[in-house]
Amino acid sequence: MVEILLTAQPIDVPNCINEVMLPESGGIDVFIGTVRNATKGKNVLRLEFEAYQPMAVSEIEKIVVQAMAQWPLHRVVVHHRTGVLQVGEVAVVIAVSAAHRDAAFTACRYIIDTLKQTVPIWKKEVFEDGEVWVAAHP
Amino acid sequence: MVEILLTAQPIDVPNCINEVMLPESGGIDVFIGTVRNATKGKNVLRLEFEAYQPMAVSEIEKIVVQAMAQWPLHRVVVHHRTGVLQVGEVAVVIAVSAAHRDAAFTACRYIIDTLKQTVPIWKKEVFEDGEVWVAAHP
Amino acid sequence: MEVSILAFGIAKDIFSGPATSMVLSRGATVGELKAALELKYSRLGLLVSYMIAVNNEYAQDDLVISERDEIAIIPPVSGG
Amino acid sequence: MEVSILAFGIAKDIFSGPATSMVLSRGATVGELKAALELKYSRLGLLVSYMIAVNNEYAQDDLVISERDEIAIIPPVSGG
Repeated sequence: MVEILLTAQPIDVPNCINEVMLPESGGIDVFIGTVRNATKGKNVLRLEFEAYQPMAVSEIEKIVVQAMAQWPLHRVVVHHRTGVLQVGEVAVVIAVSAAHRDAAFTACRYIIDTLKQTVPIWKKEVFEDGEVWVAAHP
Repeated sequence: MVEILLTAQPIDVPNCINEVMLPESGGIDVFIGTVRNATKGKNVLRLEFEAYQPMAVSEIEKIVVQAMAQWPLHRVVVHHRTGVLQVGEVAVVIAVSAAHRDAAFTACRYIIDTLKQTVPIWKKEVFEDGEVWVAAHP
Repeated sequence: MEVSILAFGIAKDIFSGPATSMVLSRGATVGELKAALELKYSRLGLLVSYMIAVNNEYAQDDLVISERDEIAIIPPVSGG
Repeated sequence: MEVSILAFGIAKDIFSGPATSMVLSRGATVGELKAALELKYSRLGLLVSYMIAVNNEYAQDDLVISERDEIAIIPPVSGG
Protein backbone atom coordinates (compact mmCIF):
# COMPACT_ATOMS: atom_id res chain seq x y z
CA MET A 1 0.00 0.00 0.00
CA VAL A 2 2.93 2.29 0.77
CA GLU A 3 6.46 2.01 -0.58
CA ILE A 4 9.23 4.31 0.61
CA LEU A 5 12.76 4.07 -0.75
CA LEU A 6 15.95 6.06 -0.30
CA THR A 7 18.36 4.88 -2.94
CA ALA A 8 21.76 5.66 -4.44
CA GLN A 9 20.56 4.01 -7.70
CA PRO A 10 18.66 5.83 -10.47
CA ILE A 11 14.91 5.97 -9.75
CA ASP A 12 12.72 3.89 -12.05
CA VAL A 13 9.82 6.27 -12.71
CA PRO A 14 7.62 3.88 -14.77
CA ASN A 15 7.98 1.29 -12.01
CA CYS A 16 6.84 3.83 -9.37
CA ILE A 17 3.76 4.54 -11.47
CA ASN A 18 2.97 0.88 -12.07
CA GLU A 19 3.13 0.28 -8.32
CA VAL A 20 0.24 2.68 -7.65
CA MET A 21 -2.06 1.75 -10.56
CA LEU A 22 -4.88 -0.45 -9.30
CA PRO A 23 -8.11 -1.48 -11.07
CA GLU A 24 -10.08 0.62 -8.58
CA SER A 25 -7.90 3.72 -9.12
CA GLY A 26 -9.23 6.30 -11.54
CA GLY A 27 -6.87 9.17 -10.74
CA ILE A 28 -3.10 9.06 -10.35
CA ASP A 29 -0.89 12.04 -9.71
CA VAL A 30 2.87 11.81 -10.00
CA PHE A 31 5.38 14.45 -8.99
CA ILE A 32 8.90 14.17 -10.37
CA GLY A 33 11.65 16.42 -9.06
CA THR A 34 14.71 16.59 -11.28
CA VAL A 35 18.10 18.28 -11.06
CA ARG A 36 17.83 21.69 -12.71
CA ASN A 37 20.79 23.06 -14.67
CA ALA A 38 20.67 26.44 -12.93
CA THR A 39 19.77 28.12 -9.62
CA LYS A 40 19.22 31.87 -9.56
CA GLY A 41 21.02 32.22 -12.86
CA LYS A 42 24.11 30.22 -11.84
CA ASN A 43 24.99 27.01 -13.70
CA VAL A 44 24.66 23.89 -11.57
CA LEU A 45 27.23 21.19 -12.37
CA ARG A 46 25.75 18.50 -10.16
CA LEU A 47 23.89 17.91 -6.90
CA GLU A 48 24.76 15.83 -3.89
CA PHE A 49 22.03 14.50 -1.60
CA GLU A 50 22.83 13.32 1.89
CA ALA A 51 20.20 11.66 4.08
CA TYR A 52 19.97 10.69 7.74
CA GLN A 53 18.67 7.37 6.49
CA PRO A 54 16.55 5.80 9.26
CA MET A 55 15.08 9.12 10.37
CA ALA A 56 14.39 10.23 6.77
CA VAL A 57 12.45 7.03 6.09
CA SER A 58 10.51 7.39 9.34
CA GLU A 59 9.67 11.06 8.64
CA ILE A 60 8.45 10.19 5.12
CA GLU A 61 6.34 7.41 6.66
CA LYS A 62 4.75 9.94 9.01
CA ILE A 63 3.87 12.23 6.12
CA VAL A 64 2.32 9.40 4.13
CA VAL A 65 0.33 8.21 7.15
CA GLN A 66 -0.96 11.78 7.65
CA ALA A 67 -1.91 11.98 3.96
CA MET A 68 -3.74 8.65 4.05
CA ALA A 69 -5.66 9.78 7.14
CA GLN A 70 -6.78 12.98 5.38
CA TRP A 71 -7.62 11.71 1.89
CA PRO A 72 -9.03 8.43 0.51
CA LEU A 73 -5.86 7.16 -1.18
CA HIS A 74 -5.16 3.74 -2.63
CA ARG A 75 -1.38 3.59 -2.90
CA VAL A 76 1.55 5.92 -2.28
CA VAL A 77 5.11 5.47 -3.53
CA VAL A 78 7.93 7.82 -2.50
CA HIS A 79 11.42 7.25 -3.91
CA HIS A 80 14.24 9.70 -3.11
CA ARG A 81 17.78 9.61 -4.47
CA THR A 82 20.94 9.99 -2.40
CA GLY A 83 24.49 10.62 -3.50
CA VAL A 84 25.76 12.47 -6.57
CA LEU A 85 23.21 13.41 -9.27
CA GLN A 86 23.87 14.95 -12.66
CA VAL A 87 21.67 17.61 -14.28
CA GLY A 88 18.42 16.07 -15.57
CA GLU A 89 18.47 13.12 -13.19
CA VAL A 90 15.41 12.32 -11.10
CA ALA A 91 15.86 13.29 -7.44
CA VAL A 92 12.41 12.37 -6.13
CA VAL A 93 9.23 10.68 -7.32
CA ILE A 94 5.93 10.78 -5.47
CA ALA A 95 3.12 8.71 -7.00
CA VAL A 96 -0.36 8.69 -5.49
CA SER A 97 -3.45 6.82 -6.64
CA ALA A 98 -7.06 7.29 -5.59
CA ALA A 99 -10.53 6.62 -6.97
CA HIS A 100 -10.81 10.29 -7.95
CA ARG A 101 -8.27 12.87 -9.02
CA ASP A 102 -8.92 15.46 -6.34
CA ALA A 103 -7.52 13.26 -3.55
CA ALA A 104 -4.54 12.21 -5.70
CA PHE A 105 -3.55 15.77 -6.61
CA THR A 106 -4.05 17.21 -3.13
CA ALA A 107 -2.20 14.42 -1.35
CA CYS A 108 0.72 14.40 -3.81
CA ARG A 109 1.18 18.13 -3.32
CA TYR A 110 0.93 17.77 0.45
CA ILE A 111 3.55 15.02 0.50
CA ILE A 112 6.19 16.88 -1.54
CA ASP A 113 5.57 20.17 0.30
CA THR A 114 5.87 18.53 3.71
CA LEU A 115 8.83 16.36 2.68
CA LYS A 116 10.75 19.50 1.78
CA GLN A 117 10.05 20.92 5.24
CA THR A 118 10.60 18.02 7.61
CA VAL A 119 12.56 15.12 6.11
CA PRO A 120 16.27 15.06 7.04
CA ILE A 121 17.75 15.11 3.55
CA TRP A 122 20.28 17.75 2.49
CA LYS A 123 21.14 19.00 -0.96
CA LYS A 124 24.51 20.45 -1.91
CA GLU A 125 24.62 22.41 -5.16
CA VAL A 126 27.97 22.28 -6.91
CA PHE A 127 28.75 25.27 -9.15
CA GLU A 128 31.78 26.04 -11.29
CA ASP A 129 33.18 28.27 -8.56
CA GLY A 130 32.15 26.53 -5.37
CA GLU A 131 29.43 24.57 -3.61
CA VAL A 132 26.70 25.35 -1.12
CA TRP A 133 24.38 23.45 1.22
CA VAL A 134 20.92 24.64 0.17
CA ALA A 135 18.76 26.43 2.74
CA ALA A 136 21.46 26.48 5.43
CA HIS A 137 22.08 30.22 5.50
CA PRO A 138 19.69 33.19 5.40
CA MET B 1 6.92 22.61 -26.52
CA VAL B 2 3.37 21.26 -26.67
CA GLU B 3 2.29 17.82 -27.86
CA ILE B 4 -1.38 16.87 -28.13
CA LEU B 5 -2.46 13.44 -29.27
CA LEU B 6 -5.79 11.63 -29.59
CA THR B 7 -5.02 8.01 -30.22
CA ALA B 8 -6.69 4.63 -30.49
CA GLN B 9 -3.37 3.01 -29.46
CA PRO B 10 -2.28 2.47 -25.82
CA ILE B 11 -0.69 5.58 -24.33
CA ASP B 12 3.04 5.33 -23.61
CA VAL B 13 3.26 7.01 -20.19
CA PRO B 14 7.08 6.95 -19.81
CA ASN B 15 7.38 8.54 -23.26
CA CYS B 16 4.98 11.34 -22.25
CA ILE B 17 7.16 12.03 -19.20
CA ASN B 18 10.43 11.96 -21.18
CA GLU B 19 8.95 14.50 -23.59
CA VAL B 20 8.54 17.12 -20.84
CA MET B 21 11.80 16.56 -18.92
CA LEU B 22 14.27 19.31 -19.81
CA PRO B 23 17.57 20.24 -18.12
CA GLU B 24 16.00 23.52 -16.96
CA SER B 25 12.92 21.79 -15.49
CA GLY B 26 12.98 21.12 -11.77
CA GLY B 27 9.34 20.20 -11.22
CA ILE B 28 7.18 17.84 -13.29
CA ASP B 29 3.61 16.93 -12.52
CA VAL B 30 1.88 14.10 -14.32
CA PHE B 31 -1.79 13.22 -14.13
CA ILE B 32 -2.85 9.77 -15.29
CA GLY B 33 -6.52 8.91 -15.64
CA THR B 34 -7.25 5.20 -15.83
CA VAL B 35 -10.35 3.08 -16.34
CA ARG B 36 -11.79 2.29 -12.94
CA ASN B 37 -13.42 -1.10 -12.35
CA ALA B 38 -16.53 0.40 -10.74
CA THR B 39 -18.78 3.47 -10.80
CA LYS B 40 -21.14 4.09 -7.89
CA GLY B 41 -20.77 0.50 -6.79
CA LYS B 42 -21.54 -1.02 -10.23
CA ASN B 43 -18.91 -3.14 -11.99
CA VAL B 44 -17.58 -1.57 -15.17
CA LEU B 45 -16.70 -4.08 -17.90
CA ARG B 46 -15.05 -1.59 -20.26
CA LEU B 47 -15.19 2.01 -21.48
CA GLU B 48 -15.65 3.47 -24.92
CA PHE B 49 -14.33 6.93 -25.75
CA GLU B 50 -15.59 8.81 -28.78
CA ALA B 51 -14.05 12.12 -29.84
CA TYR B 52 -14.98 14.84 -32.31
CA GLN B 53 -11.36 14.68 -33.43
CA PRO B 54 -10.45 18.07 -34.96
CA MET B 55 -12.47 20.06 -32.45
CA ALA B 56 -11.17 18.01 -29.51
CA VAL B 57 -7.58 18.71 -30.51
CA SER B 58 -8.31 22.41 -31.00
CA GLU B 59 -10.07 22.69 -27.63
CA ILE B 60 -7.14 20.98 -25.88
CA GLU B 61 -4.79 23.40 -27.66
CA LYS B 62 -6.82 26.32 -26.30
CA ILE B 63 -6.56 24.98 -22.76
CA VAL B 64 -2.81 24.48 -23.04
CA VAL B 65 -2.34 27.97 -24.50
CA GLN B 66 -4.36 29.41 -21.59
CA ALA B 67 -2.25 27.44 -19.10
CA MET B 68 1.03 28.60 -20.66
CA ALA B 69 -0.19 32.19 -20.52
CA GLN B 70 -0.98 31.88 -16.81
CA TRP B 71 2.00 29.91 -15.52
CA PRO B 72 5.70 29.72 -16.49
CA LEU B 73 5.67 26.24 -18.04
CA HIS B 74 8.36 24.52 -20.08
CA ARG B 75 6.54 21.70 -21.85
CA VAL B 76 3.05 20.23 -21.87
CA VAL B 77 2.01 16.84 -23.23
CA VAL B 78 -1.63 15.73 -23.41
CA HIS B 79 -2.46 12.26 -24.74
CA HIS B 80 -6.05 11.00 -24.73
CA ARG B 81 -7.28 7.56 -25.78
CA THR B 82 -10.22 6.88 -28.06
CA GLY B 83 -12.08 3.65 -28.72
CA VAL B 84 -12.60 0.68 -26.42
CA LEU B 85 -10.59 0.56 -23.18
CA GLN B 86 -10.39 -2.24 -20.64
CA VAL B 87 -10.29 -1.76 -16.87
CA GLY B 88 -6.87 -0.50 -15.77
CA GLU B 89 -5.94 1.02 -19.15
CA VAL B 90 -4.74 4.60 -19.32
CA ALA B 91 -7.38 6.99 -20.71
CA VAL B 92 -5.51 10.26 -20.42
CA VAL B 93 -2.04 11.53 -19.51
CA ILE B 94 -1.19 15.15 -18.82
CA ALA B 95 2.48 15.90 -18.20
CA VAL B 96 3.66 19.40 -17.33
CA SER B 97 7.18 20.64 -16.63
CA ALA B 98 8.31 23.92 -15.12
CA ALA B 99 11.30 25.30 -13.26
CA HIS B 100 9.38 25.01 -9.99
CA ARG B 101 6.72 22.62 -8.78
CA ASP B 102 3.97 25.13 -8.01
CA ALA B 103 3.43 26.03 -11.67
CA ALA B 104 3.58 22.38 -12.74
CA PHE B 105 0.99 21.22 -10.17
CA THR B 106 -1.38 24.13 -10.70
CA ALA B 107 -1.29 23.97 -14.49
CA CYS B 108 -1.67 20.18 -14.61
CA ARG B 109 -4.75 20.40 -12.41
CA TYR B 110 -6.16 23.26 -14.49
CA ILE B 111 -5.68 21.32 -17.72
CA ILE B 112 -7.43 18.13 -16.59
CA ASP B 113 -10.26 20.04 -14.89
CA THR B 114 -10.90 22.20 -17.96
CA LEU B 115 -10.50 19.29 -20.37
CA LYS B 116 -13.29 17.47 -18.58
CA GLN B 117 -15.54 20.51 -18.98
CA THR B 118 -14.95 21.66 -22.54
CA VAL B 119 -13.27 19.07 -24.78
CA PRO B 120 -15.68 17.15 -27.04
CA ILE B 121 -14.88 13.63 -25.93
CA TRP B 122 -17.56 11.28 -24.67
CA LYS B 123 -17.26 8.25 -22.43
CA LYS B 124 -19.66 5.30 -22.50
CA GLU B 125 -19.54 3.00 -19.49
CA VAL B 126 -20.44 -0.60 -20.26
CA PHE B 127 -21.88 -2.59 -17.34
CA GLU B 128 -23.03 -6.20 -17.11
CA ASP B 129 -26.65 -5.08 -17.58
CA GLY B 130 -26.36 -2.17 -20.00
CA GLU B 131 -24.40 0.88 -20.99
CA VAL B 132 -24.62 4.61 -20.42
CA TRP B 133 -23.13 7.80 -21.89
CA VAL B 134 -21.60 9.49 -18.86
CA ALA B 135 -22.89 12.96 -17.85
CA ALA B 136 -25.66 13.00 -20.48
CA HIS B 137 -28.64 12.82 -18.13
CA PRO B 138 -29.36 14.59 -14.82
CA MET C 1 -31.20 25.52 -47.18
CA GLU C 2 -30.34 22.04 -45.94
CA VAL C 3 -27.65 21.61 -43.31
CA SER C 4 -26.04 18.43 -42.03
CA ILE C 5 -25.43 18.05 -38.30
CA LEU C 6 -22.77 15.67 -37.00
CA ALA C 7 -23.69 13.70 -33.89
CA PHE C 8 -21.51 12.28 -31.11
CA GLY C 9 -22.10 10.34 -27.93
CA ILE C 10 -25.70 10.11 -26.90
CA ALA C 11 -26.74 12.38 -29.80
CA LYS C 12 -25.90 9.51 -32.15
CA ASP C 13 -28.46 7.39 -30.33
CA ILE C 14 -31.02 10.19 -30.49
CA PHE C 15 -30.47 10.76 -34.22
CA SER C 16 -30.17 6.99 -34.83
CA GLY C 17 -26.93 7.67 -36.68
CA PRO C 18 -23.73 9.74 -36.89
CA ALA C 19 -25.50 12.70 -38.54
CA THR C 20 -28.89 14.15 -39.38
CA SER C 21 -29.98 16.87 -41.78
CA MET C 22 -32.39 19.76 -41.28
CA VAL C 23 -34.05 22.17 -43.70
CA LEU C 24 -33.74 25.76 -42.41
CA SER C 25 -34.59 29.13 -43.88
CA ARG C 26 -31.62 31.01 -45.31
CA GLY C 27 -29.97 33.14 -42.61
CA ALA C 28 -31.13 30.84 -39.80
CA THR C 29 -29.29 31.08 -36.49
CA VAL C 30 -27.93 28.44 -34.15
CA GLY C 31 -30.87 29.18 -31.83
CA GLU C 32 -33.33 28.43 -34.64
CA LEU C 33 -31.47 25.22 -35.48
CA LYS C 34 -31.73 24.10 -31.85
CA ALA C 35 -35.46 24.81 -31.76
CA ALA C 36 -35.95 22.82 -34.98
CA LEU C 37 -33.86 19.93 -33.68
CA GLU C 38 -35.76 19.80 -30.40
CA LEU C 39 -39.07 19.73 -32.30
CA LYS C 40 -37.89 16.80 -34.42
CA TYR C 41 -36.01 14.93 -31.63
CA SER C 42 -37.88 15.35 -28.36
CA ARG C 43 -35.24 13.25 -26.49
CA LEU C 44 -32.80 16.16 -26.88
CA GLY C 45 -34.79 17.95 -24.18
CA LEU C 46 -33.93 15.13 -21.74
CA LEU C 47 -30.20 15.92 -21.86
CA VAL C 48 -28.58 17.90 -19.06
CA SER C 49 -27.59 20.37 -21.74
CA TYR C 50 -26.08 20.41 -25.19
CA MET C 51 -24.13 22.82 -27.37
CA ILE C 52 -23.81 23.40 -31.08
CA ALA C 53 -20.37 23.67 -32.64
CA VAL C 54 -19.90 25.48 -35.94
CA ASN C 55 -16.61 24.93 -37.76
CA ASN C 56 -15.05 23.35 -34.66
CA GLU C 57 -15.95 26.20 -32.31
CA TYR C 58 -18.69 26.38 -29.69
CA ALA C 59 -21.39 28.67 -31.13
CA GLN C 60 -23.74 31.13 -29.47
CA ASP C 61 -27.46 31.11 -30.30
CA ASP C 62 -27.26 34.28 -32.40
CA LEU C 63 -24.63 32.94 -34.83
CA VAL C 64 -25.95 32.79 -38.41
CA ILE C 65 -25.44 29.44 -40.12
CA SER C 66 -24.41 28.94 -43.72
CA GLU C 67 -24.74 25.82 -45.82
CA ARG C 68 -20.97 25.37 -46.02
CA ASP C 69 -20.50 25.28 -42.23
CA GLU C 70 -19.49 22.09 -40.43
CA ILE C 71 -22.13 21.81 -37.74
CA ALA C 72 -22.06 19.37 -34.82
CA ILE C 73 -24.19 18.71 -31.79
CA ILE C 74 -22.14 18.48 -28.61
CA PRO C 75 -23.93 16.66 -25.78
CA PRO C 76 -22.40 16.97 -22.27
CA VAL C 77 -18.75 15.96 -22.60
CA SER C 78 -17.17 13.29 -20.41
CA GLY C 79 -13.56 12.87 -21.47
CA GLY C 80 -10.55 12.59 -19.20
CA MET D 1 28.40 11.82 30.67
CA GLU D 2 29.78 11.91 27.14
CA VAL D 3 27.38 11.91 24.21
CA SER D 4 28.12 11.55 20.53
CA ILE D 5 26.28 13.79 18.04
CA LEU D 6 25.86 12.77 14.40
CA ALA D 7 26.26 15.52 11.84
CA PHE D 8 24.74 15.93 8.36
CA GLY D 9 24.90 18.51 5.62
CA ILE D 10 26.54 21.74 6.64
CA ALA D 11 26.89 20.51 10.24
CA LYS D 12 29.53 18.07 8.98
CA ASP D 13 31.55 21.04 7.74
CA ILE D 14 31.08 22.87 11.05
CA PHE D 15 32.12 19.84 13.12
CA SER D 16 34.86 18.98 10.57
CA GLY D 17 33.53 15.43 10.48
CA PRO D 18 30.47 13.18 10.57
CA ALA D 19 30.15 13.36 14.37
CA THR D 20 31.35 15.19 17.44
CA SER D 21 31.21 14.39 21.14
CA MET D 22 30.27 16.56 24.10
CA VAL D 23 30.63 16.11 27.84
CA LEU D 24 27.36 17.01 29.58
CA SER D 25 26.20 16.75 33.17
CA ARG D 26 23.93 13.75 33.89
CA GLY D 27 20.27 14.66 33.23
CA ALA D 28 21.18 17.36 30.72
CA THR D 29 18.45 18.47 28.30
CA VAL D 30 18.45 19.07 24.57
CA GLY D 31 18.44 22.81 25.32
CA GLU D 32 21.60 22.45 27.38
CA LEU D 33 23.23 20.40 24.62
CA LYS D 34 22.42 23.13 22.08
CA ALA D 35 23.92 25.81 24.33
CA ALA D 36 27.09 23.75 24.78
CA LEU D 37 27.35 23.06 21.03
CA GLU D 38 26.94 26.73 20.16
CA LEU D 39 29.68 27.65 22.65
CA LYS D 40 32.07 25.13 21.06
CA TYR D 41 31.03 25.75 17.41
CA SER D 42 30.20 29.41 16.90
CA ARG D 43 29.34 28.83 13.21
CA LEU D 44 26.18 27.01 14.35
CA GLY D 45 24.71 30.41 15.16
CA LEU D 46 25.07 31.44 11.51
CA LEU D 47 22.57 28.80 10.37
CA VAL D 48 18.99 29.79 9.58
CA SER D 49 17.99 27.31 12.27
CA TYR D 50 18.76 23.78 13.34
CA MET D 51 17.07 21.00 15.27
CA ILE D 52 18.25 18.14 17.44
CA ALA D 53 16.93 14.64 16.78
CA VAL D 54 16.98 12.05 19.57
CA ASN D 55 16.46 8.45 18.54
CA ASN D 56 15.25 9.51 15.07
CA GLU D 57 12.62 11.96 16.35
CA TYR D 58 12.76 15.74 16.44
CA ALA D 59 13.31 16.70 20.08
CA GLN D 60 12.08 19.67 22.12
CA ASP D 61 14.50 21.65 24.29
CA ASP D 62 13.19 20.15 27.55
CA LEU D 63 13.83 16.53 26.60
CA VAL D 64 16.34 14.86 28.92
CA ILE D 65 19.22 13.10 27.15
CA SER D 66 20.71 9.78 28.17
CA GLU D 67 24.06 8.32 27.15
CA ARG D 68 22.40 5.55 25.14
CA ASP D 69 20.42 7.94 22.91
CA GLU D 70 21.23 8.36 19.23
CA ILE D 71 21.62 12.11 18.90
CA ALA D 72 21.88 14.04 15.63
CA ILE D 73 22.06 17.64 14.61
CA ILE D 74 19.61 18.51 11.84
CA PRO D 75 20.49 21.68 9.94
CA PRO D 76 17.81 23.15 7.64
CA VAL D 77 16.65 20.33 5.34
CA SER D 78 16.60 20.65 1.56
CA GLY D 79 15.44 17.34 0.10
CA GLY D 80 12.93 16.87 -2.67
